[in-house]
Amino acid sequence: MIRFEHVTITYPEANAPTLVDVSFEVPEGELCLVVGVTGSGKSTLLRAVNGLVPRFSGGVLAGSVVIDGKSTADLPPRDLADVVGVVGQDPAAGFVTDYVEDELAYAMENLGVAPEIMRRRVEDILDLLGLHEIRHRPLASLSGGQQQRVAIGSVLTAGPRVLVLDEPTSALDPAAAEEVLAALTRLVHDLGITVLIAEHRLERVVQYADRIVMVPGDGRPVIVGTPAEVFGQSSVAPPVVELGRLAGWSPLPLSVRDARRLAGPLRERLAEVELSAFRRTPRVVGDVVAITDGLQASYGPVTALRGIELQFRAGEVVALMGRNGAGKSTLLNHLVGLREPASGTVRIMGAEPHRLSAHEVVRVAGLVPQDSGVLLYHDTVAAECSASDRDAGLVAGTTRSVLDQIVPDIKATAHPRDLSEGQRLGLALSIVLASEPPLLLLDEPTRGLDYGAKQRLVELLSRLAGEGHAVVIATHDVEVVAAVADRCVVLAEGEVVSDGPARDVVIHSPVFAPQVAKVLAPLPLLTVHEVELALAAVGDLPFS
Amino acid sequence: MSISPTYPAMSCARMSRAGRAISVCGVVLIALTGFIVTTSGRAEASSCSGPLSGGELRVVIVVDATDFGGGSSATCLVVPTGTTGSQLLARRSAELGTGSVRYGSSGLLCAIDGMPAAGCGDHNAGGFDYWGYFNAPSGSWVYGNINPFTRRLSDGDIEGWRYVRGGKGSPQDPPPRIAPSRSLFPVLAPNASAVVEQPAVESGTASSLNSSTTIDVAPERTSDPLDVASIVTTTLEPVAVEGVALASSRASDSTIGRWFAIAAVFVLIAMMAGGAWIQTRRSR
Amino acid sequence: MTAPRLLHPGAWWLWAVALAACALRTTNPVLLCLLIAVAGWVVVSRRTDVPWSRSFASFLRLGLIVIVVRLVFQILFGVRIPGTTLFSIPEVTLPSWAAGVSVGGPVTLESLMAALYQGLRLAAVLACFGAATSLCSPYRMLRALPTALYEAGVAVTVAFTFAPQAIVASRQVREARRLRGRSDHGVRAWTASALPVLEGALDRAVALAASMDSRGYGRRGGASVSLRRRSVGLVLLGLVALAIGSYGLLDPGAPAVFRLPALAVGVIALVGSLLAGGRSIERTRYRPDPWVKPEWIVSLAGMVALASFVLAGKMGDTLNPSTNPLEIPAVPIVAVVGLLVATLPAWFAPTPPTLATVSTSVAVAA
Amino acid sequence: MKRSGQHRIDVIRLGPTSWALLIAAFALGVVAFAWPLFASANSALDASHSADAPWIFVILIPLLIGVILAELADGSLDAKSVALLGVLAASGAVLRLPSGGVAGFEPVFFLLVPAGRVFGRGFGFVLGALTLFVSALITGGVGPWLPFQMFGAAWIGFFAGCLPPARGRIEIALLATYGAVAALAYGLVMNLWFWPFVSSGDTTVSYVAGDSVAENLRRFWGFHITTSFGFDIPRAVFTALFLVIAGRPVLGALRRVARRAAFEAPVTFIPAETGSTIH
Repeated sequence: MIRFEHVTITYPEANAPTLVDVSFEVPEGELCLVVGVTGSGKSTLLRAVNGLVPRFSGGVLAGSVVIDGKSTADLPPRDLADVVGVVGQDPAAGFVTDYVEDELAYAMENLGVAPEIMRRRVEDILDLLGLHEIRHRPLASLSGGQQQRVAIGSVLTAGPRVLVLDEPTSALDPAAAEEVLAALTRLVHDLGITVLIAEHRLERVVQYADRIVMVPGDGRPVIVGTPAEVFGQSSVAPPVVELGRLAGWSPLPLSVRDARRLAGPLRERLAEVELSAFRRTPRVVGDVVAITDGLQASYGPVTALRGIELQFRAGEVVALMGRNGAGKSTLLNHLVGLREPASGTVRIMGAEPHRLSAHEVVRVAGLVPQDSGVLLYHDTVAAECSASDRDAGLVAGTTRSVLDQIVPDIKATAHPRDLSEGQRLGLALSIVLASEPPLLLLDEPTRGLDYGAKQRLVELLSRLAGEGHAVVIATHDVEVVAAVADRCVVLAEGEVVSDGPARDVVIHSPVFAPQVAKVLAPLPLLTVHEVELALAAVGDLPFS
Repeated sequence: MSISPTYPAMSCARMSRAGRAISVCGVVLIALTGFIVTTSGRAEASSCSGPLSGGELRVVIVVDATDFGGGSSATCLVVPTGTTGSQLLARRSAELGTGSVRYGSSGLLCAIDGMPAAGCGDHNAGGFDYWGYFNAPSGSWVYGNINPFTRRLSDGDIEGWRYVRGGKGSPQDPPPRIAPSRSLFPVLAPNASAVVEQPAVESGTASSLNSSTTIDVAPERTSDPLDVASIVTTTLEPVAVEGVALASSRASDSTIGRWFAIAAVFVLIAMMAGGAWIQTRRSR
Repeated sequence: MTAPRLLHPGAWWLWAVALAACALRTTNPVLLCLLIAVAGWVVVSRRTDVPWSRSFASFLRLGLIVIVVRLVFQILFGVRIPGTTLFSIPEVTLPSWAAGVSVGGPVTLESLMAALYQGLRLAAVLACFGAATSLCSPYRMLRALPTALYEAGVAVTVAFTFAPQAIVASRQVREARRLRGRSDHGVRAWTASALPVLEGALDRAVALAASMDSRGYGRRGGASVSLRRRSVGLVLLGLVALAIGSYGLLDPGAPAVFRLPALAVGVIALVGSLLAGGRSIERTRYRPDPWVKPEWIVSLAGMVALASFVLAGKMGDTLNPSTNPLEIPAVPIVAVVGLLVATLPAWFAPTPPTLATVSTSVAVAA
Repeated sequence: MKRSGQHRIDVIRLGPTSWALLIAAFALGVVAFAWPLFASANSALDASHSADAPWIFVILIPLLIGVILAELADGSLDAKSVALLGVLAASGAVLRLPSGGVAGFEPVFFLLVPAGRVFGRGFGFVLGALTLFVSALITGGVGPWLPFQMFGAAWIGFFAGCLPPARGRIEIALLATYGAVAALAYGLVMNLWFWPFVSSGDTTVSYVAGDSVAENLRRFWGFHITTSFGFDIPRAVFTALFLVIAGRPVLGALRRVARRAAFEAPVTFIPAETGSTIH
């Protein structure tokens, strides 16, 4: 169905090709997962499927990409619309119209499909993706999961045989992500559509994948094979796979279910030892940095926060969890003084943030917003750094030095918007950190980060906590929480539903439990690293 | 923020208030109109041959619409002192009951006695079709360079208006065909005590007029005396008086009817505004 | 009667334009007030509950402003025509660089009335536009565009989708300024926030373009040369006709054929070119707005009103009551009846579906 | 961005038909705006005859704009240009929200002028027209003035695309001056359109059909001075100031996206056999 033959892609103004001699084939009706670190060329590969690369980006494509017998060299993307459907990372960015139905019909209007057929197909898609209740709704009023499903539907109506999705769930909370992935698997199984999907959060999709295309980046050849084959050798893998490698299971488990089946002996062995020793040692927490007292917040009629009572202490990493719209971002905004409490108080180092001038706030609390890009509005990295020094009244070069600690080797002349997600986050983070606020807030920092970048973030956060910052992260990423958080606060409908040591909160929640915990439950281990330590203690590491 | 800051969306209450505002302003407007019409509607008849009470003038106004296809007439009127040329014109048409004088938006006189029905100083044959204004300070027509709005009449004056075709708007344009002779004034009634009381100046001018009637009358201007005579006769008091009656009666009946019509329409408007208001209330 | 749906925008616009044409044919204050009331009545009975449907009220206020402005002008710059002087203001002559216009002098009721009538007429026309805007949704208007304007239409739709997001984005950016320790108020903040919003917008544009292209945008059947040639021909013909027509408008000496007839030919030709251009593109519409009985009723109601005004004019009714001398405006019964016919849409147009979700979503976005 | 700034992009190319259309439209536009200066006495446009004659243009202008848009769009308006038009128009409209274009503050130019400069005259024209259209739809301000605003803005965008090539400070100065002039002209022209409506008939500053152009100009000048000069000056100053302050980054952003969207980037396909020999 999809055939890449010796494809080498070089962008204009790029000195080295992004993809080198890529050859693989995806048979009809398979769900094929594309993995690889950020900037390895995943997106390039996906966009090459329907010829957006190079036709849209410019550049040179050597070799040939053949979809359903049609070569992208002969046909522009618009003429492949009824063969390949492409869905991007941010569904809203791809919407042309304002209403669900219109959006679904858009592609067909362009293809000149007869009205009655159009009507029927729209109805079919509405049922297939479970969109019929929201058919008349404006797109702007939909939740993330619904939007993403509409985006998928809007390309499906053209009747493509191939569906290409670039990180369709990275902007969604776990529940919404499940919605979308469930819809996708249904498409594969019911309609036999070939799906090519890129995803960072492997743990979400691995179990659905028939085949994996591993793009290692920097010119090394791509690895193609079944998940088990690929993960045998790849660096990036979901925790469950790593656990499998560690325990030397074969075939490698891809889902918690498989792993649990194989995990019996491991659990017994680990049960012998006192595991508390191998937990991450809890940090020493200092005195209270920030405190909220009966904090209420509301946007017009809707109450976003109701009576939040929280304390944040120096040197602890607190994870804020909960659905989208549970009030996480609102709480962070109040902590940094962007909003004035409807009632109740917020105090950071004894001061009410929303009363402080912007200049004073940055010295007590720093927030890295969800879209870290909004913090950046100069045209070079150097300009951003110097501007940040000026704003916070620091000695010139402070921000740059912080940046070099977080993400080394960023070109000073680079344009912030041309940086990778991770690099941009790093830049934003260093701007916020430059004035060393005792309270550091991050909203969805792991969004769009690959495992490597996440690992670096985790290390950075623990170091900051070690230096005595109070760190609060709002996130959906349970693996990160497991790796770094001391304390976990779960919000629901603007109320604190649970607040306690991350370990306890996480383990006992079916939603928030990391894969390792699920596999080893009831054993209180969260990360592969902890398991590794424990096994070492037991003295029988399979590969020692 | 509202999505339409240019025209901030109004609340329904204010919406209906706007509706009411309209009807109110309408009513006010009508009231004003009515006031004016009723005040200006009064027209008292006074005999041109009778004695003058103080503060009155006796003047003659000549209107020559021959070129338009209408007749030409000379009317003697008694008007209060301080009357201007244009007021005299208005007064004349009121008394004769002919159509009201029409002015253009720029203040230019467009039509007398409804002639012409439309247009104002329109182009024609390289010139203009317009009403020329003439005075007779010395017994002969002089092209009126004076503004009829500002010119104040004095006793014994003779004012002339002629419909000029293709004129240049200059003194070369032809004056009215009726010569501004003293004979246009009707003979005074025997008991001329009133006249005796008149200031000397007035009689002076009168005599000068008398003396100068026969003098310069260009041959072609004395277009047949019959015509003139007949017209003169037609424009003595009876006509004038009759005209007054006619004018007043027309004013009365039309005003009543119009008031009723207007009232009806505004009741309608009020109903709509009210309905709209209720509807918006309900939709809330 | 019919199920709730949105009336075809074309119908509403026809109706509104017809009413506007009525307003232009008269300065009779009674008729104008009635006309405004009629428009308002229909709007209130048939508008949707989305933000732009409130704009009628704003147009009314704009109308009042116009009236006031017109009056003020009359008072300041009015030519002094005789009449009943209400009051008079000191006369000043502006300096020569201001064209030496003289200001002030006695203000007569007649002139004020004339001004009021004219202002009222303009206000009525505005009310008609306001009615149209608040009665039909912009989205629907775009869908009703001729196919030749498809690209422009899509661009506008895109803009519509993007505008609320841009508003949100600009707010985020202003907040971000505060996060960076800069003031988030004042013009400088506004200017500085504009740029990142723009940056975001542009990135967004590229992503959107990709999505559109891979969904078949701009895939058009080859425009047949003959059709293309025809539409171009029509365009040129239309332009020539318009040129002649507008010349005819300026010069009274020009023969009558060179006026409205020429313009009409031009308009028809241009419309034709648009339609012809449209036919060369093979594209279909999803659930296009139907044009059925209610549409006919609405548009015809407008036409009847217009016809009644024309008729009234022919019958010599005083559509333009004299203001000098001032007289009570007569009420041409024919015109009144016509206007009453124009209220029919208030009952015969289908009730619009409630779009509460739209307004809320827009409000949230904004 | 310097490098890509060197060559002028022309997103919407103008064919002979387009040119003919634009020129004719310009001529008609002059009539549509300036007829009060030329209309001779008791011509159809003489206000003392009929009030609806001026409104003919309210119908003609949008039709013209429509035809031009159709013509310019025909062929050369691909997904990229449309998306770009859309978001730029939206941004312009949003910029316009706070002021609504009143009180002399007309931020539309801030975007329009640089955009016309970067993406070419055709694009400038379309963007100008669409921005005001979108703004009007968003604010529910679709009035008789809209077509004329669209027309005026369209030409401002067009001529911004016609400015001579320049770089660096000179370019900014060029744009700022143009912006100021354009703002003044825009105010003047919109006023010229409004003139016969607000001051029709019997005022000393209203046009007199058939009077000499000089006389009418004098009256119009009087009207302009007394009504809106107070707005036009600040508008011009605002525009120029903004372009001086933010001109460079805005141009930079536009050129960056012009590069990213690869409007004129070469696209090459090399068949498979040679493909393997590439590296």
